Amino acid sequence: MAKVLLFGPLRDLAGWRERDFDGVADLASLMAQLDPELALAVNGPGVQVAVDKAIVRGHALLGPRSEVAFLPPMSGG
Amino acid sequence: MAKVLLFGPLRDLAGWRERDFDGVADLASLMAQLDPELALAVNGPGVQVAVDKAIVRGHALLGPRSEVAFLPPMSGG
Amino acid sequence: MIRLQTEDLDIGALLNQFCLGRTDIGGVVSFTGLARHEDGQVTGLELEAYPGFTEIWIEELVLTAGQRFSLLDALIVHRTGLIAPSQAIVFVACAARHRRQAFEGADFLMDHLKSQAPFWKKQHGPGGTHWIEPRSIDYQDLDRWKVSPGGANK
Amino acid sequence: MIRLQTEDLDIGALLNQFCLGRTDIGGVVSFTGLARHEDGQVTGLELEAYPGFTEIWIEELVLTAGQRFSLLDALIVHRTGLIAPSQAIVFVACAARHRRQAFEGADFLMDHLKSQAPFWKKQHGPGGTHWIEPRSIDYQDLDRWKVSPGGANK
Repeated sequence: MAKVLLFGPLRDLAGWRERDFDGVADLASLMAQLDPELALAVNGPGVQVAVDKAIVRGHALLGPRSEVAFLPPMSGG
Repeated sequence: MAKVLLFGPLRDLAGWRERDFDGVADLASLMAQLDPELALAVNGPGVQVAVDKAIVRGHALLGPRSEVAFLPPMSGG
Repeated sequence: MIRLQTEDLDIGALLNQFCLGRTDIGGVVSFTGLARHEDGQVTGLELEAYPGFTEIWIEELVLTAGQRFSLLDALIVHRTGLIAPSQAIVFVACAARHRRQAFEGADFLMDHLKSQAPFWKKQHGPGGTHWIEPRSIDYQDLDRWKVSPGGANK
Repeated sequence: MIRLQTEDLDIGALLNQFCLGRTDIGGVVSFTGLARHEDGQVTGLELEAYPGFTEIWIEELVLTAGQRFSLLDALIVHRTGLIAPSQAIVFVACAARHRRQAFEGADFLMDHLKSQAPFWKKQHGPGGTHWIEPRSIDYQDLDRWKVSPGGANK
């Protein structure tokens, strides 16, 4: 099971902020379980992925308690 | 009569801060009345002259109530 | 020191505390980012962070700035949650022996916060809400700090 | 607003007052110059202005900066008299719609105050007193703001 967190416009698009996904051994299998519109958006320009609070690029294995966060373009200050 | 003001190291050099000078129709005649060491210093690098709180360069006439200030290199902040 | 908080920032108290009793500092540069009203087009900003991730990201940014600009101290306090116009969004302060380092440190921190820091900002107005992304000028500002392969600044 | 004063500056109150209730400002950059202790080599600074001349000089500087950097507001409060280590010598604040203008305005004001403003600064220490003149780096900093004949910044 992996916990998925959505931020910013991704959250508004999906209509949820946090959700658990079962049977996801890696990022690719998690992506396959996402709603198609959300899957498209998280693959969009400028969206970064963090697994257990570290940015990952491309392939990433997920553990039974992994936290996956999809981070659209950021702006502080 | 003109009032002369000295600032910064010029004041320490002369030993006074403010003094009235009589019979000075222009800057040159005022300079001639200054103590030689002070006259040398006010002609030194970076010293500016203000007459009635406006910077002057070279020749300047003085009125009966003129205020002449000798301004050595400045540093605020 | 870095901090995220949902309460209104007391920027004066933060600045006083930052400078208090320091005899080694020559200059302190602070930046305060305020929420604008935009002639009534903005009723508030909603800022979201990723708790546990955002703080560490900012800590690393502050460490980088501290080394690069020989800072004696640095502070970032950032609001999250709902922010009303005229309230502070962020307060940054940098202390250094000489003023140029302090100016560059604060400038560097702000450019990175604006277009890189893990925050998401939603603007509320009479016409609804929308998410704010960095402007192109923000990315240009950021590019000023890129170090060329030779090691010198651009 | 500009002010010379012999009393210790309350920089926090100055910053709060400067930002209070402003809904048009995006960014405020402040600079605080503090008297350093220099490992006991400095027991205090003595600052002198030319009353009636220094204020007008600073007013003109602020007007120039305001136009050049589209500042929405600017503040300079400068100490005169005897200043103890860790006390503030000067507080400068610049407000603008966007942060780059505010940073550049404050930077410009400080570079001009450091090497051009009508103040004379005497350092007191265990070995006696001496007058402080701008460092060569201060003149280099100032040169950054010179506008070339073509009208573009260097």
